[in-house]
Amino acid sequence: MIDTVAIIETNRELTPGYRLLTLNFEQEIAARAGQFAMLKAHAAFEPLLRRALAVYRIHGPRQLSFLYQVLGRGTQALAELGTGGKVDALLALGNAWPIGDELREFQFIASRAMSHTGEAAQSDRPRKAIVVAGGIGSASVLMLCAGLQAAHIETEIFFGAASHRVALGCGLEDFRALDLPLALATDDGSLGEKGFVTAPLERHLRAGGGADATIYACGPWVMMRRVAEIAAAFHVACLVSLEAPMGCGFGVCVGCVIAVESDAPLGYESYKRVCVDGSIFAAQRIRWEVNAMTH
Amino acid sequence: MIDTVAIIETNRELTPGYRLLTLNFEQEIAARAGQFAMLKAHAAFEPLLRRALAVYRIHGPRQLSFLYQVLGRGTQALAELGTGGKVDALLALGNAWPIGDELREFQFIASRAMSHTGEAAQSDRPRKAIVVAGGIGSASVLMLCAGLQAAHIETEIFFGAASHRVALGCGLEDFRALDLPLALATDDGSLGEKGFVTAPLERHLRAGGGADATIYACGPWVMMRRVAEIAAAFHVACLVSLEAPMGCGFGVCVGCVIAVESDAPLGYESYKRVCVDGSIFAAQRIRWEVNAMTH
Amino acid sequence: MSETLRTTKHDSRLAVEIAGIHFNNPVMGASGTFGYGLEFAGLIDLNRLGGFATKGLSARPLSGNPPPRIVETHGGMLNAIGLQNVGARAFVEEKLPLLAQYDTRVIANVFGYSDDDYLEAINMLNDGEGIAAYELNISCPNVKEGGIVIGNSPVAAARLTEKAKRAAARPLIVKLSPNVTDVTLLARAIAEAGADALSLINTLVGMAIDVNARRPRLNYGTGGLSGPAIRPIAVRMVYEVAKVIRIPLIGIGGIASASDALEFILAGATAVQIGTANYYDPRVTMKVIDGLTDYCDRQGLESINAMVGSIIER
Amino acid sequence: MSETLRTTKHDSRLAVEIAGIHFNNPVMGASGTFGYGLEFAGLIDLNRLGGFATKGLSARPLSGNPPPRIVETHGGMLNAIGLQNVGARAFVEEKLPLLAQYDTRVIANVFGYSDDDYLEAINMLNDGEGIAAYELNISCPNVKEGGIVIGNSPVAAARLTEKAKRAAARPLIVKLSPNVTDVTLLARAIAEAGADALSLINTLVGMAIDVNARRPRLNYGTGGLSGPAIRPIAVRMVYEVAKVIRIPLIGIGGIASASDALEFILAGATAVQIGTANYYDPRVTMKVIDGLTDYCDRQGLESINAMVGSIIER
Ligand SMILES: Cc1cc2nc3c(=O)[nH]c(=O)nc-3n(C[C@H](O)[C@H](O)[C@H](O)COP(=O)(O)OP(=O)(O)OC[C@H]3O[C@@H](n4cnc5c(N)ncnc54)[C@H](O)[C@@H]3O)c2cc1C
Ligand SMILES: Cc1cc2nc3c(=O)[nH]c(=O)nc-3n(C[C@H](O)[C@H](O)[C@H](O)COP(=O)(O)OP(=O)(O)OC[C@H]3O[C@@H](n4cnc5c(N)ncnc54)[C@H](O)[C@@H]3O)c2cc1C
Ligand SMILES: Cc1cc2nc3c(=O)[nH]c(=O)nc-3n(C[C@H](O)[C@H](O)[C@H](O)COP(=O)(O)O)c2cc1C
Ligand SMILES: Cc1cc2nc3c(=O)[nH]c(=O)nc-3n(C[C@H](O)[C@H](O)[C@H](O)COP(=O)(O)O)c2cc1C
Ligand code: FES
Ligand code: FES
Repeated sequence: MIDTVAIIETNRELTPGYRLLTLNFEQEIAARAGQFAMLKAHAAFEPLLRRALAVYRIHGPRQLSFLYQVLGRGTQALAELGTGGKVDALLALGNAWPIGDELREFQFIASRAMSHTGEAAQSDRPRKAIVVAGGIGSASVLMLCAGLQAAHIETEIFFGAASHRVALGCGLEDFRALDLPLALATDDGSLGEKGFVTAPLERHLRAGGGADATIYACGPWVMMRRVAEIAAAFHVACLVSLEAPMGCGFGVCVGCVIAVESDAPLGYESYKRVCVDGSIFAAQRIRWEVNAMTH
Repeated sequence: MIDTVAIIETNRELTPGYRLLTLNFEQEIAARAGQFAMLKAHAAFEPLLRRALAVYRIHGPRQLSFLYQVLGRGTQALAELGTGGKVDALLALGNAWPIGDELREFQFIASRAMSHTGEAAQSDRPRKAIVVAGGIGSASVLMLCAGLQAAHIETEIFFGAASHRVALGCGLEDFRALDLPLALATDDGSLGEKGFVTAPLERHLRAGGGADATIYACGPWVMMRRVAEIAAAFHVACLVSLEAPMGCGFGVCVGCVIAVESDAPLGYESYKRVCVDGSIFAAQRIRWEVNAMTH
Repeated sequence: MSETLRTTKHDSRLAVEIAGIHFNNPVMGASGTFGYGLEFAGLIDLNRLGGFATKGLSARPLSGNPPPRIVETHGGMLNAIGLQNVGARAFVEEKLPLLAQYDTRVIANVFGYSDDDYLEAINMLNDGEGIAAYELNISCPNVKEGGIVIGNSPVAAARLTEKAKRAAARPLIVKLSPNVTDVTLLARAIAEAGADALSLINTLVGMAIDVNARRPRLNYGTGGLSGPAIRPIAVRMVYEVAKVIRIPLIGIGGIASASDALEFILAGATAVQIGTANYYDPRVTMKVIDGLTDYCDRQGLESINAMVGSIIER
Repeated sequence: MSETLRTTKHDSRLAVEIAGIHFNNPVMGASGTFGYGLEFAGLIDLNRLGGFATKGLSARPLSGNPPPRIVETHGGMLNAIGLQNVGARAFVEEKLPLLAQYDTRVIANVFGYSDDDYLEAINMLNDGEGIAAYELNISCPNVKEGGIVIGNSPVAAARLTEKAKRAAARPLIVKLSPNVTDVTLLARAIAEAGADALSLINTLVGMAIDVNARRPRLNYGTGGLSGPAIRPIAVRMVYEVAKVIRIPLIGIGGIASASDALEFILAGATAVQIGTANYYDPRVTMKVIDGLTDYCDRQGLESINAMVGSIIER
């Protein structure tokens, strides 16, 4: 974990409201697919807190890029910075997407929880991958897709966005460039299938596409919940990367928790920090019904 | 008084810590020498309050420039903006430097106060002007000098700054371009006389240079106080433009007051607002001894 | 009434009533930040404004505290103006006639160092025409006389409220101090003493120090903290008071946008007052009114009143 | 003790003493924002830190409140963590041994729902090695049990202080609530009950509302407001308490720079704790220490102690 001041190489608008931020670092950064950084305009007075952004791409040991949606005060402040501008950065944070053998640990954690909920166990060594990207959740999974491809794991991408324009803002062209099978859905039908991307995902699993597969999903909370339900229904292992409002990003404020199934006495373990215990969790462990977690 | 969003033409560093900001306005702005604007990076969250900057130059009905020193949070935020950036602007505020006949009103106000303090009365129609600029106080008096020159009033400039570098940041070249007699002093002696500019001013008055003259002064509080003392000692009329921390700039917060001699019962009139009752005051009216006014 | 008045269009969904007074909308300028209203005539259309509270008026004019009187802090500012004002009499004679041309509700904010001071000011104001209501400022932290602030003691506040209510020819709003352990005790006592409405909050007592000069930044030493920094505290207090009190509430504290105003309305305020934001965004009241109209559109509301206290408990 | 310790150079002008405990400098991490200290090992040199207060420790582990637990506000944040913690026993067994390698003072922040809870936690902690002092958190606004917050009542606070002092094998710091009308009454009562030092302030109770969802932004409803927004209130309270109390004070509230820390020291605090700023500037404690060294240079000070309470009244 490094706390540093990075210098902006570029901060380019892809489509209105979506930007690609490329940062240069003084020191070498070790980051893995699925990890994130806490970023903020250098020494900015307001807003105070840094914002969590997934590492989108690694261009070199000292250059990373981030894909982000301009929403509120923090991302607006980032959007105003130009080349040469300074960014306070704490990284690389959180766990990484497990691939191949790394999946075992997640399977183990998941199966502990599953013994509670009575879910069926997973096949031990999934050789296929299904990557589900919802909206700007795509930022967390581009490197994952490349990693799966490099590991020769059969991979299919399900890419959902609000519209054609948003899909482009969420890096669609970069995903297309991977040349992997890609199912597309947009809420307004302006590109690909009309509706949520969970529809083609469900059809795919119904058709047996989930056999020996692991689902990797990142997107809005409601979508993650739906993906988890579908995965459970078809007994497919599922990992989700979750969002929560973050105070610190390094485990100390205990503000970013989500409720999980817990074995510990007194329920002490009932909350997990998204920033250090995640942001990637086995979907079966999440207590989705804790409604307060939606935003 | 107009509340608007101006667009930055340029925001150029003159010397480290001193910048020239040129703004374009949608509408025509009527501004006079000595007036000021309340400025802030458009819709910036922090700091909240706008900052007072004197109108330095009028380039056209819709273009003005401001000369400013980068001190704290507000001016730092302004310094970060570039061409095309937006600035919240309320202007033109405060009274203007009176020239020629306009001086009568100020003389009247001043003489009321003087009857209290027992100062001698001024000659009714001063035909000479002495302009004293201390540090960035220069920003308020460049247009005044040009105005005096245009009105064929014999004008001498006393220009003080911390150093050669600061003098350049405070627009020295623009003052030199006026081709008026100019006495220069810097604290470190790197340009002109070493020491405070009040020294050559005092010599000038001692040599009779104050006869039929009005002193116009703008600079730090301690300097204004010293100029007022010197003017009083030599019985020369003196106007000062003062600074105070400003909440609003348009008279409503009553936060920017300074203590003045007052005729009113109960001392109700003992405080005047720098933003609307000034920023230009007859020096004799100011109760300089109210030490809390220094910053 | 002016020409402007007849041409100003009001969004009828925003109309609210407090103690029988009709407001065209729930957006007002807060006392001490809106002068005598007239200062804003060149900046906004006063006819569009729901109303405003005047600078605190005392029986005799007050010169206020020596400078420096204000200092900016993170997200807010401290002030120790010391209630500089023209006095109730001059307000009635010089300011009120000029305000008559505007279709906006004028609330006279009243201040005194003793109960009798307050009553004297109210009696002077009773003569004035065009005052919609009084707002009793029992919570100003920036005046040295009087020892303990009346507004921090439920007993003293209730006693003054009772007397003021008897003296007042108009509805009485009492403005609450936030510098208390339990604002509901204060609110209850004042409501029971006969107040027609409550406004809250006034400023929180704060201090800033110049560490190089080693002196307080304000000449007075301490000052009142206002601005966005205090909004969460203000919203919480409105929420707490709304749960135990029936009379209408006016929410105040750090409002700078329509969304901020709505937080207070959802928490239980019938109307809001905007203070510090007027300084750095002089047209903020108009922007908030427009924002409330947008909110009604978006949420399909027939009246903003439906939102008052409508927060859904978790 | 570690190798690092012996090589870390301290500026001896910054050393302070509180209740007989030596601190290398007056800069500490505040409870609940500094975890168990270990979380910062990769970010700062813990040997340079004056000390820190642990997350509030209770006799039994607590799972805390459901999410969302935090929300950012202007200049600050609201939290309703609900005191999630490993419990006093686990702290002693699992965390303390790891802390032994660092030359920094560990203050165990103690929390309970009843007097007995507090005493039970203290007894567990008495067994631990390497705890310099206890800090009694009687002012957490985010726990529903217990009804009225102990820390808002001078009587209840004094009673608990007395009991805790008797049980405690180490010096006792009591942390004050700012949610009171008169913090000096509280401070006096607690000092007379035997506290060795006071720390102030804890968070102010606040609330933020999502106006589209029409729900509180925090699941708990209200939360504690912290960050630069509250600094003026905190400085004022330290200033007020310093005037009437002899025991040392630890200033807390919105500190994000050396200048901020100095405001508290000039107001009367012997040391400071930094909370929220650690989240957005994880190395802030080190920066503040460096800034204090610069200040000593600039002002030609032999000891920072000369600055404690040295504010010049206007
Ligand atoms: C581990 C992790 C990785 C992330 N990676 C990325 C990434 O790569 N790219 C990216 O664009 N975002 C990413 N996010 C989300 C990003 O952190 C938030 O969008 C950001 O913090 C919002 O900050 P803001 O200042 O724009 O909005 P705020 O000022 O915090 O909020 C402004 C408004 O936006 C709303 N809002 C805030 N967050 C969200 C949200 N997530 N969804 C919908 N509305 C919201 C708020 O309710 C509020 O109304 C990630 C989050 C996490 C936890
Ligand atoms: C009518 C009027 C006209 C003005 N015209 C100009 C102008 O044309 N150009 C210009 O550069 N300035 C001008 N000023 C001064 C300018 O408004 C202040 O310098 C500015 O407000 C400081 O804001 P800040 O955000 O930089 O500093 P703040 O964040 O407000 O303060 C930062 C630090 O600077 C110190 N500080 C603040 N103001 C001053 C000061 N005046 N002198 C010394 N230290 C100070 C503070 O004590 C603090 O330590 C004018 C002021 C007035 C009242
Ligand atoms: C400079 C200033 C002067 C004030 N004067 C008064 C006053 O005279 N009477 C009063 O009741 N409140 C006064 N207030 C308090 C405001 O009306 C309001 O309650 C408070 O500032 C909180 O709102 P805000 O955060 O929107 O400013 C004053 C506030 C400020 C900033
Ligand atoms: C997320 C969070 C959790 C906190 N938990 C505790 C706690 O467990 N015990 C305690 O005494 N104070 C706790 N506090 C209060 C801080 O120690 C500190 O008093 C307060 O935040 C003000 O300081 P700051 O503005 O620097 O954050 C907590 C504060 C925050 C923000
Ligand atoms: S963001 Fe602070 S613990 Fe996760
Ligand atoms: S700055 Fe507000 S009255 Fe002058």
